[in-house]
Amino acid sequence: MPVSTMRYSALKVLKEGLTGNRGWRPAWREPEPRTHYDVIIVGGGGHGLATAHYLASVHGITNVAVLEKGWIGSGNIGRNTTIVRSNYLLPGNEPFYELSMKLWENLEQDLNYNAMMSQRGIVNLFHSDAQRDAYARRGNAMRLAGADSVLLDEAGIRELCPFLDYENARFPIKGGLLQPRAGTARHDAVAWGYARGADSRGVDIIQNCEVTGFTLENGVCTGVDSTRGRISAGKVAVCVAGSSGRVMAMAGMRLPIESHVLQAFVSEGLKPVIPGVITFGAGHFYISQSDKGGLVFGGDIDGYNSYAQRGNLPTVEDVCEGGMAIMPMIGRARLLRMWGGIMDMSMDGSPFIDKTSVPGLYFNGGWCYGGFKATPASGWCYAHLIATGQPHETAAAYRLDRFMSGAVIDERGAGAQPNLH
Amino acid sequence: MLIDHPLLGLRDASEFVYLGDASLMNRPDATAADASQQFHDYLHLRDNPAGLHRELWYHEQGDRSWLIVTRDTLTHEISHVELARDVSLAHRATDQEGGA
Amino acid sequence: MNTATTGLQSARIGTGLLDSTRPVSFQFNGRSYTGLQGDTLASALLANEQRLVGRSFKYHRPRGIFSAGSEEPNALVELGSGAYREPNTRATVTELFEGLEARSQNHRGPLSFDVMAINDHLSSFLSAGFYYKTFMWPKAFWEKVYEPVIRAAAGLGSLSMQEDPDTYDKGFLHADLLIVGAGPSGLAAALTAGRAGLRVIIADDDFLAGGRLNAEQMEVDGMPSAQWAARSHAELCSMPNVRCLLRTSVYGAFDHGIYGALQRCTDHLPDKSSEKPRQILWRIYARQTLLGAGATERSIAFANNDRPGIMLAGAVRTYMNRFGVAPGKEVVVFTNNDDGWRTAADLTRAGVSLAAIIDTRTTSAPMKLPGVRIVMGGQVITTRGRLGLRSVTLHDGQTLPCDCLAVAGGWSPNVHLTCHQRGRPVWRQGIAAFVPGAELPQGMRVIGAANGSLGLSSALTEGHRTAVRIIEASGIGKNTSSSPVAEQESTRITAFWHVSASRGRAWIDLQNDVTTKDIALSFKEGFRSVEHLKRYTTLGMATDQGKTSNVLGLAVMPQLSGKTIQDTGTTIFRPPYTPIPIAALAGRSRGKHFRPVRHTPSHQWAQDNGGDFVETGMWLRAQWYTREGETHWRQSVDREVLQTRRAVGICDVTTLGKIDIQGKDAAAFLDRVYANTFSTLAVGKVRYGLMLREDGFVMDDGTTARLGDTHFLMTTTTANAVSVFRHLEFCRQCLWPEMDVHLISATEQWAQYAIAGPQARALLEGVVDAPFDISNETFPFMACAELTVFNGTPARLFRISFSGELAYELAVPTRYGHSLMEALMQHGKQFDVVAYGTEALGVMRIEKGHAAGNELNGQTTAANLGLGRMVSTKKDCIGAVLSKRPAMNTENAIQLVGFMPEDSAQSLRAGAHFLSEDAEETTANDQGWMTSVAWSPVLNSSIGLGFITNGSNRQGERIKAYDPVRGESYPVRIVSPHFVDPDGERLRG
Amino acid sequence: MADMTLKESYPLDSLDTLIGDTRLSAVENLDIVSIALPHTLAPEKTTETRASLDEKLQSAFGLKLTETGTRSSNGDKHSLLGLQPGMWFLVTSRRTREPARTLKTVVRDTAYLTDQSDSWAILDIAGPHAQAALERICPVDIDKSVFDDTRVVRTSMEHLSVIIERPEPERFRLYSPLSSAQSFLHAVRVSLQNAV
Repeated sequence: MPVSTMRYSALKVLKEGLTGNRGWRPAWREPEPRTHYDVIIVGGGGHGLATAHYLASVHGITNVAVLEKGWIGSGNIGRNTTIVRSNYLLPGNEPFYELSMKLWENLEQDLNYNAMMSQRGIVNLFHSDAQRDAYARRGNAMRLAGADSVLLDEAGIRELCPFLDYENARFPIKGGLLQPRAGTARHDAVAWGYARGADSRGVDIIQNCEVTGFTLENGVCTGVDSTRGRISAGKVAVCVAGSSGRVMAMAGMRLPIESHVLQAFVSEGLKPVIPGVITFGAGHFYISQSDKGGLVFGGDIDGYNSYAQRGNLPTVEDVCEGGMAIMPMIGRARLLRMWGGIMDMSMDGSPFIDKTSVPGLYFNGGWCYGGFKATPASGWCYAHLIATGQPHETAAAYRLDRFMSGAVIDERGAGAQPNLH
Repeated sequence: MLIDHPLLGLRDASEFVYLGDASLMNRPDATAADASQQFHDYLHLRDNPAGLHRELWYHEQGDRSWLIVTRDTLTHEISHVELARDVSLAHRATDQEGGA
Repeated sequence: MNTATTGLQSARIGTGLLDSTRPVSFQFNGRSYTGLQGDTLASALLANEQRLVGRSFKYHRPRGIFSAGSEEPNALVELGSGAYREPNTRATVTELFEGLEARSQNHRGPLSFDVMAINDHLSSFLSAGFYYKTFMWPKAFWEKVYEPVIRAAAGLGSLSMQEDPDTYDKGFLHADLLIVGAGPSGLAAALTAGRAGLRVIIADDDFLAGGRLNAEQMEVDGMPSAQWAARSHAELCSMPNVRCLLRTSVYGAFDHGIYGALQRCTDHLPDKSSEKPRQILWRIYARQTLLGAGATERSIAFANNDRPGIMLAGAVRTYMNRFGVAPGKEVVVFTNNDDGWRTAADLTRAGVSLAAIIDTRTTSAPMKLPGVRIVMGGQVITTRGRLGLRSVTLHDGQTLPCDCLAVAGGWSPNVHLTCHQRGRPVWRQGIAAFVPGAELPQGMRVIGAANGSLGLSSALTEGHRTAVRIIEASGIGKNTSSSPVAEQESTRITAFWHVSASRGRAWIDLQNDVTTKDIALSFKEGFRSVEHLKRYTTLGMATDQGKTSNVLGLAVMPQLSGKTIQDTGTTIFRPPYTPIPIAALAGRSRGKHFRPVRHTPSHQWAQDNGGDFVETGMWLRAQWYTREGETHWRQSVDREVLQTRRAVGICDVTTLGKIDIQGKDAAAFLDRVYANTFSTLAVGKVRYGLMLREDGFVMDDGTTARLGDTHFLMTTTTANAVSVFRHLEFCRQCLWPEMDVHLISATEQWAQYAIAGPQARALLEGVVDAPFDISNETFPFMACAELTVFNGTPARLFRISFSGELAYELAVPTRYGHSLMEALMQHGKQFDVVAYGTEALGVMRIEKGHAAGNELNGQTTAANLGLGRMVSTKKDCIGAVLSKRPAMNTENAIQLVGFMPEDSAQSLRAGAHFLSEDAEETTANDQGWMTSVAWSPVLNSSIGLGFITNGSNRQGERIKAYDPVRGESYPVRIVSPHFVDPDGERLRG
Repeated sequence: MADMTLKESYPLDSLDTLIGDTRLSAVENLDIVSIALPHTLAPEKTTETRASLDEKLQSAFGLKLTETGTRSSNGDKHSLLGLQPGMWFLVTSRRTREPARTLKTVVRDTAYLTDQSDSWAILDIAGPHAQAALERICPVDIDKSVFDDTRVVRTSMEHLSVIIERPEPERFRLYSPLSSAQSFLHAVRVSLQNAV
């Protein structure tokens, strides 16, 4: 049953300010788990909370619990570089990410929560004719899917980013592919916004509740065992980026996934420098600037299996070398903090939103390092699958059996080696 | 990280290239009836353990040996390092005995 | 203040550890001041009574100097000017040098009148997380209005936007023992281990060894503590097995005993023109590590506890004892522990007027302070003074005038490096602080204050004793030292965090303006886990990473939740310990030296002959050779193509990967790694090979020659040379170790040139030494031989053709490459020879329909490329099984075909997609894409290769090339990919 | 028939320079042949082949087969570098244009040979600051206490695969891929300038 939640607005902030901010209420409840739910979502990260929100708001399924082993948003949505884009190449991917982009564009109004979605654009630099042609192919594929894309030559890049190194670069900048509608969003706020949205429609968000097993009755999944007891459910939907292997193993499943560590970095706060998002593929480097002023940047995954949320020096130095190679003006900015997130890297670099071989058990994962931008569409399509039993048209390719059939979605053409995607 | 190379001692992991689970050494028999299923599982499915992991590293900036490193994916602690070729040969030998 | 400009340093009360004979002049906000050699910028500003130095992040509150170390949250300045400008620099660790220029930051208008301070008055509307609740309407306003305003207001200092003019270096150090911190425990340990002969590295952030020893009036081994520190440091520097790194911060602990350290080499020097690197980033490999990083003092939360003049009590001692500066004229001490009393004692000893000492404890006073007002069980409720402290108000309502308040909230061990891996600190009630947990990084031990041993004597003995244990375990040397001796001062404390009687805002995180009200609000709104608290309020996320604020915040939480501090838990400390310039982490890998350059042996020749170069991976290759009068690259390329097809051309193909493969099983090995068969290849013959990945997609292709029964030479594409070699080693060592196969790269060994065109043989016949015969009969298409050229130079000749012409590739040992190119061109004159680059090479391979990088992109199968029949069905090979997967073999799979524009004036562009002319432009109607295009001077038309569904059955069909990113859409016709000599007569001729 | 002959040229162009008190010089008169020991599944057979190869090399060059990571030498004349399991580099002063062919007559069927003479640019760095300079680019511990004339290491320096040995206490020899000789020379030169 819906719960009344206070509506946020400038007026509200003003009123509370005048009355000593005494009237604010919790953004979500802290309910005790019930014995049964129509749907249990395992994992209170961005995707899980978004799924709950859309189950309730789009499909009217409100008897839903989100079980989170720690605090909500403690996974990759709490530790990413906040980039939102839909500049994919393959038909299995691009329509899905464009759906996500459209959901991003209305997120704040939908959630009544300011996730600071900021469409300041993303540009992927290229340095050779072959790279230009590959980006042209991609830009055209984006247009076919209704997305926006602009192919810029060197002059266009100079205008957009005058601070890059055009005179002395080892790999001279020849141009770039721009997606103006791309940008960044305040990552934590996305989780909080979805949590608040779901909670306000009656979804129970249960933190510090770890799932320890699935209850299977003659081959059908009918609920979970958790650190807060057994909870039965009509459907159980797993959505645990970074723990997919461990959780699905409890259902006896091996996945086409390896877990790797991706590091990210933020500098001390600075007055505005970087307009949007810039990616320098040849140097394994991408960067944006947060509203607080920190330069947020990263590069490749460390490349070895890891469940430790930290990486090592060679990658740190490799990323900074890329940064200095392309924009030597950031040299005297200081790296303030580095951290690692666990990426469920799939065998072709693309995710899964699918039923499993166990009836009643659903799986969403394998997002590699692209999960944040996918959050709204992932929730939307997962909710659609759970509610209707049918895959959403834009996510139909995200099947678990695609390696058996050969219908892989390999954007990089790197083959079945996760650390190359 | 540092990898304790069986022949060369401690070497910085940045000299190595990582491949993945050591099970990639056990390439299935292409003539088997269910070869396509076997190859699918062999190439794509992983235990992906949170804990001890036997994995393949290639000493590209060194002696070009492929190594099997046993490493804890939670702590990154390395407990054992072997030359992949030795392991593969031993594995083959036992197979043949088994076959004989 | 008027005295300040005259350089009188009116607050200087002694010389401390400074060199009073060396005045140093510097500038702050355009005004000139004078300090002394050995000052920090902060101590020099205090000496000149410049107390207002900055503004806070959110409310733009006036701020002064709060600490005497890297934990400083307030005194951040922009250092230097022009390209040297360095934002967010801590005045407290900035070594003063002649001519130093600093400016305060993050204010509009003068520092003393910042218009942004309006935020302070609006603070009740800017409470924690307010921005999540508003700025949502109208929708379009976010990017256009709200965000630009927020972004401009946020941030701190600003970058110069110019390239960093300094150079940086890196290095690798190895040690039996790394000691982090040259304070009492670190020095004691270093002396013990160094004297025993261990390879020791001791590093300290400060420019003076000693840590707190330099800040206190204490004695070690019967001499003043600072003197003992200097003497110990001198002894360590004299040991060949010890490396002392001052001005070096060990910023991170990584796996297996690897540490990151940054050494500042020239920052403190007035002369910026030095050739030497500004900083060196050391990667330290340490068998054992001792963390003696000391402890950081923290404040107490009470109303308006952020004003200039309010300072940590330990910092007050540092400024008096080390820098000879009186932090104020009238001082009040506010403490909850005995250490605060030592500040009071030092103040009175130094003759600074001490108005009172307020101790929150109700015990009896720990020491006598004649003539000082002592208030036990007292509290400071609030303070006054907008731009600088004027008075404090006590719990009983009385107000004490003062310009400096020394706050002693207790000391927090610097456990950061113990947490960089898995370590979680644990709460120790006795000292009211977190101490290192059980799970330390491999090989690390913690000593001294960092370990919670706050007393001087215990720090010294702990350092010594731990070093002895390491010596014994190492088996390297024997201990010859005994522990240094010192008094053990009292450090009793009764935890006290928050003056609850305070009404106004009480600051927790000074820089980010997080107050106790924000913490209460975030708790009220349900953000109750420490991580939610941190993220919602931004507590501890400023440039100081909460060094002075985290514990205070964590202590205030339980007062709301009723939990204990250890149950509340702590957030994780991440590297770096102190911020590191991005340029330092990049080191030398900048500009042209970002990555190495690979040159072919005839690079110089190409340069001398109009070569225009292009990056191909690390290689530089000539893409064409511009001749006199050619104004457009197309002219050069057309000429090269036409002349090659008419006469003969020479192209440097040295960059192709070459792998020497030998062994009894070499042939059988190739059968397994190539899709097609090689065991049937005769000695002296070459065969095109197609290599698949195990997933059945194409990995690479190239020609492989059989030089002998057990000897093959494989060529790979330039791009895949390394990955193919790695793959082959994997197959050899891991999959088929029983095979007798040996691999070694020969890429660098041979300079190789393609010689193509009708005159190719004629040219070569004059080059190849007798008796070698290269007539078509004895040396037909796909033949190879080892022979000699130009009177005795060993060479290899392969009759292979990428251009479709009668063609050869000639290889000589690399040292002859330059000479060979010259000789071929000279000898070839009579045959009208031309040198052609990679562009002409590309044109001719497209005219011939050969696949290259754009087609072999890792997403395509042999069938896609029209090479399906090459995948042998008679044998197993890498990729054979999975290449048969259904979705990779569908009816209308894409296939490589040729394309020509309907309108001959239209030039094709790679990247265009193919759709039926009438089809709606959607993903569903996408039929394929153009991979490679060229202007064919032979056909006088733009031609292209591309993939399109079921292409080979659709020749002659007209479809639409859709290229919206270039604003084009035009009709093209599907044709055969073999534009020139489809039957291959030329290459056999 | 053209009566031309081909001239040799080297990327380091006979470099010989002093930076501070330490000398950088190119070495361009060496032949390098890789020697690979045939695999067999019978251990005794392998031992046999190895013994006979060892004997042949000893009689021809006075060099013993070494373990991977170690080297044997007789002065600067010849040295044998154990670079990979079952693979060595024989480094000799230049005698012929086809050293592999020549060596084949010595080792016969006890080894597979590949000429590597033109694959490497060889740089000597000798003097008091040699170690301090290499400390800036070499991740491996080359302190004299652990790295002497019996050791040889292939590692990564400045993104390049480099072989390093220490024939004399104050002289290191560096083998870097020939095509990137200029980049590596730059790296070593800068290291030395920064270290002296």
